Amino acid sequence: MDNLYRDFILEHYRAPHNHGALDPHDLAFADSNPTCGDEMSMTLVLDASKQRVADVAFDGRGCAISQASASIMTDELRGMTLDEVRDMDPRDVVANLGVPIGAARLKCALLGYKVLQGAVTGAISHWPDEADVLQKGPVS
Amino acid sequence: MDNLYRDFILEHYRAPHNHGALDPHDLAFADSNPTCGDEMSMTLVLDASKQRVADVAFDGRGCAISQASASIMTDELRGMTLDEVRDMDPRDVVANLGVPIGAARLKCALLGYKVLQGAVTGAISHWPDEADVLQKGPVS
Amino acid sequence: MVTAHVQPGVLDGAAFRADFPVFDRPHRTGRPLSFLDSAASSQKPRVVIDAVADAYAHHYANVHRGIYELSEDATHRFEAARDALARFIGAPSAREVVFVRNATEAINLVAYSWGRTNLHAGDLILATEMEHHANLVPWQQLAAATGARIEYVAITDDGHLDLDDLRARLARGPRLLAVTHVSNALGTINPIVEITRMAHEAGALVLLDAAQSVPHMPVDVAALDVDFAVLSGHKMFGPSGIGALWGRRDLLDAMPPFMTGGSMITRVTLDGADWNEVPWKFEAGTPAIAEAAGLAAAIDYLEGIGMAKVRAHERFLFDQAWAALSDMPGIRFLGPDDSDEHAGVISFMVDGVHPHDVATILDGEGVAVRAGHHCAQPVMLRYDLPATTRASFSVYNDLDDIVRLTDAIRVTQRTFGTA
Amino acid sequence: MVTAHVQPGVLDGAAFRADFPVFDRPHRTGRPLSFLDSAASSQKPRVVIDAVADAYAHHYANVHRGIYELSEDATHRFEAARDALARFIGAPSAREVVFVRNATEAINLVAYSWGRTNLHAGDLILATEMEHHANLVPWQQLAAATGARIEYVAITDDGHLDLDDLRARLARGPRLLAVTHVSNALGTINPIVEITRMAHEAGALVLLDAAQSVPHMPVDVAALDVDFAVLSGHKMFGPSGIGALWGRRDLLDAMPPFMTGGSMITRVTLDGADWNEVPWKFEAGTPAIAEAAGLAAAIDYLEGIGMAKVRAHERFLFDQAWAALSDMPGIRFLGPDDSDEHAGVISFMVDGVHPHDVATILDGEGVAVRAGHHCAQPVMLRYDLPATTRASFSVYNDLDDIVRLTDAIRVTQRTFGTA
Ligand SMILES: Cc1ncc(COP(=O)(O)O)c(C=O)c1O
Ligand SMILES: Cc1ncc(COP(=O)(O)O)c(C=O)c1O
Repeated sequence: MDNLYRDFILEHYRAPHNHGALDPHDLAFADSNPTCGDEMSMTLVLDASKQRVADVAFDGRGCAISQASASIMTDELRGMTLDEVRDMDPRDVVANLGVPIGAARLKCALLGYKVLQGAVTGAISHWPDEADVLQKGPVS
Repeated sequence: MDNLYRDFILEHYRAPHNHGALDPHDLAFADSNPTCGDEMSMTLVLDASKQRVADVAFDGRGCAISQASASIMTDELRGMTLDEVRDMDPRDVVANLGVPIGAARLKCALLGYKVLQGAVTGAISHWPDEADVLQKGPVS
Repeated sequence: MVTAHVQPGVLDGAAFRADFPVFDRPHRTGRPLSFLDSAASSQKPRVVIDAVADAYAHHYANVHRGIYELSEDATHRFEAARDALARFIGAPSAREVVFVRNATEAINLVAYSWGRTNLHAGDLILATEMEHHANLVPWQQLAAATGARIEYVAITDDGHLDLDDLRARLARGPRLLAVTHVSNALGTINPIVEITRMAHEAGALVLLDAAQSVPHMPVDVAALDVDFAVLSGHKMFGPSGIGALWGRRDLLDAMPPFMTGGSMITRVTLDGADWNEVPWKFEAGTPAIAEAAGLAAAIDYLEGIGMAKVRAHERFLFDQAWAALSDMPGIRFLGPDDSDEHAGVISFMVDGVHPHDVATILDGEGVAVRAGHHCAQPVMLRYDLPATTRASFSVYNDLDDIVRLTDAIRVTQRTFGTA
Repeated sequence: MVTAHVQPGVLDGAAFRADFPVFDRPHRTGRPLSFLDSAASSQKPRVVIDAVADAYAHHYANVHRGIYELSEDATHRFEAARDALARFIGAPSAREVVFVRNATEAINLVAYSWGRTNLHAGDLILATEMEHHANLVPWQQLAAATGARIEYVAITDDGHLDLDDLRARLARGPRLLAVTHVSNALGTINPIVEITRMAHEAGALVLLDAAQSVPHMPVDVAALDVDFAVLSGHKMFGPSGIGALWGRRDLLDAMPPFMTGGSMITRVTLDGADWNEVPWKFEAGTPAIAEAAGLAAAIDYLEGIGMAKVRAHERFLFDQAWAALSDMPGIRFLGPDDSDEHAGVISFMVDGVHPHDVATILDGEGVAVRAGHHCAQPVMLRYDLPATTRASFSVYNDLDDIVRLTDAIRVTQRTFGTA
């Protein structure tokens, strides 16, 4: 935990990629982390087929973990099909942070993922079951 | 506790005094012991002044303690004024049993008293606070 | 006649007593305690007491994700207890297990939350004549609040649920059947698989009161195919202050919260609130944290014995006690006489002696039994009894307890001159 | 600047830590734990843990008058705990003390039982903007269920309740004012005597949320002249799973039960039920028995220290911490700056660092604080903050904790390059 704040994370926190709001957009969603009240919104623009992410942005305030996680995750999205986005594994989102995430901060690491799933499914998504993400995840 | 069932108690239990129902009567009341569901009713006939007990009877089924207690207590009532009955001390009712009564059986010992108070006050009476009866009572 | 040697496959009660510190305390008679009131609440094994103490001493903080080591530890253990309970009762998911104080609160939760949302004037609720007050009064209150009607499935003279009566009442289309797995007043084990099938065919949900079954026999809520089940930790070697509601996820998801406050919300403004997901939606405020750790230890302890063995042991004791009491004059029983359908709970009458007096005299002999209506007054009314005396068994009982029970009943009868 | 020597009259935190086994457990950093989250839940002294263990090991049976030694013993101890709590909070009678799980349940009990009986469409409920969710959401739900309206007393920029706003809203004739004694998010101590006088003059009942005051200062419900008060055992060195509602006897007597089931009835038939007297009318099912024994031990422990001393100690630590943090760059506070009106709870912001990240870095230094909305989201909205970091004190804290807190904040600022 003590190396949770590696430079990599802090850089994404200080200068998050894909930050802001896209207008006009095709998909939008907002959700919050009940443990801290942090709120995040996300806007997506699709390509002409309306099946693929052309652009994405996230907004809102939050901790370094949630901001860095959303920043890193959104970097991956362009060009993905909506089905691929829906099939994303939350364990990969956590793993991509490159630092160990414990149960107490898991929702921070997954807030961006949850908002994204809300955007592409059009409904409030459930938090992934903690045990699934932590037990089988590549990091602990 | 082991000498709770002295012959005195058992005799009152087997052949309770003042058992049955008076008809006609001036006052009547029935109540129950929530810890066991035992129910008891009492009927009283007053003298011409309507201020004094002329006759009394109790009915219902119950344990040896509640039956003996009601039997002994009702023996005392004839000739008492209603005010005197209302002023009766529940500790005396317990003491008159002549055996130690613990908290677990206190309601048994006081069921007759409670029904009597209901009859003379015309309303459901509260159980005397256990601590009051047990702490200060002459027996334990 | 009590047979003097232990049957094969049956547990050694004395060995279990060594696990329970209460048996070190001498009764005021100087004799060891013969504890025959486990149906009211079980004694606690040392492992459970130690687990509670350890939770307070070394793993305690408020749960739900304080961002520090101790709170993560406490939260993890709390949720692990939920997992253990889910596994123990065959729940498909730990997310379906809601921690409450006791079985009573679990039933009230369903009556308030599911009931007040789903029931309307004229709807029918079915309970049975053998329910504990906990599984009766909340439904009566629900009926009074919603205008729903309530009917009761009859019991037969020998203490079975009357399945013909059940069938007839199910035909009237009740919304819910509230039924106990084991009657704490009669000892009857109800045929829940069959009952649930009948109820579901009639379109009724089934709430199972498993307070008296989970501690004493294998229970699998999925196999029983019920919709809700409730239990109390304190009856299954666990701490007081903790119990559980299990419910089908789709039902729990659709229900509004019961109590509200901290941890059951995701967002609160001055204009209103959004609810957390199940099970947390139903757990307002700080829960029974160390008690959950104790419950997990109790489940471990029970699993270590094996629930089939627990059941076999208590069944053996029931058979022996029933036989021994049958040999005595002036004893009458309630409930089925076949131990296939009778848990380790014997409700009986000693002719000519009120149950309260029986219990007091037995206490004088160091034998702890319960006397009263056992929070099942309608059962007493059904059999026109003011009360009964009840002896109930657990793993720490053995044939010696039956000898002491019968001896103490003889003392009672001598005292009252009834035999 | 932290002064290095202990003020006269202030307690020796290290001596108290020796009473609490949690401090024997090394933090994963190898350093001793600096526990600054007692406002969420306190740690437990050995005497409380032992009292719970002893209750299970030697005095355990279901309460409410089983007719045998062990049950009489358990019942006596359970009711003695009620007496102890009544005395501790200045309740005129132990019959006015209802055991529940926690402060949250106590408030829900009043909202369901008193509220749904007494409130009607158009009636006004008053709460405050600084309430914990436990003292907000139940009233919002009550308003939604009855058609009553709910308004909130404003808080000032420096974290006081706005008494002018209170006066203006009381003039609209609310039926009830729900107000906290101490805000867990701001640390504010509200002037309850004055507030109650104003509310009573306006004809409103007062429900006091005493969850954060009873553990930390002398509280006398009769002297405060409130109508209901609620508290949680786990915040006052007691076990989890037990809390209490105190209410004026005439109010409690007139209220219908909340949950129903065993022990809260006198008579049940298939047609309905009669209720037991208070407090038992409100205690359905088997209560938290051993937890009551633990709570009694916690009260003993607190009384042994003396609540005035507890308050003096925590006030001293507050003053020192406030001074030390004020000397640091980039720290902002919530709540009153005068320790007359501020309990041992400091809510603060570290500029440029989210409170979650502050808490994680502090945890890395062995300092346990809470970060988040503290179940008081409207307070966060009021000050336009997503969350705060909160340090709170108890008898086992001392100046060393403040040194470690400030050092760890410096580590945080270095990590984030903000100072
Ligand atoms: C002011 C206040 N009220 C109520 C509560 C709720 O207490 P519990 O979770 O024990 O019900 C808390 C606990 O955080 C509190 O601080
Ligand atoms: C069949 C049954 N249901 C429910 C209960 C209520 O349990 P609790 O008091 O733990 O809520 C009991 C306990 O006596 C019981 O025997």
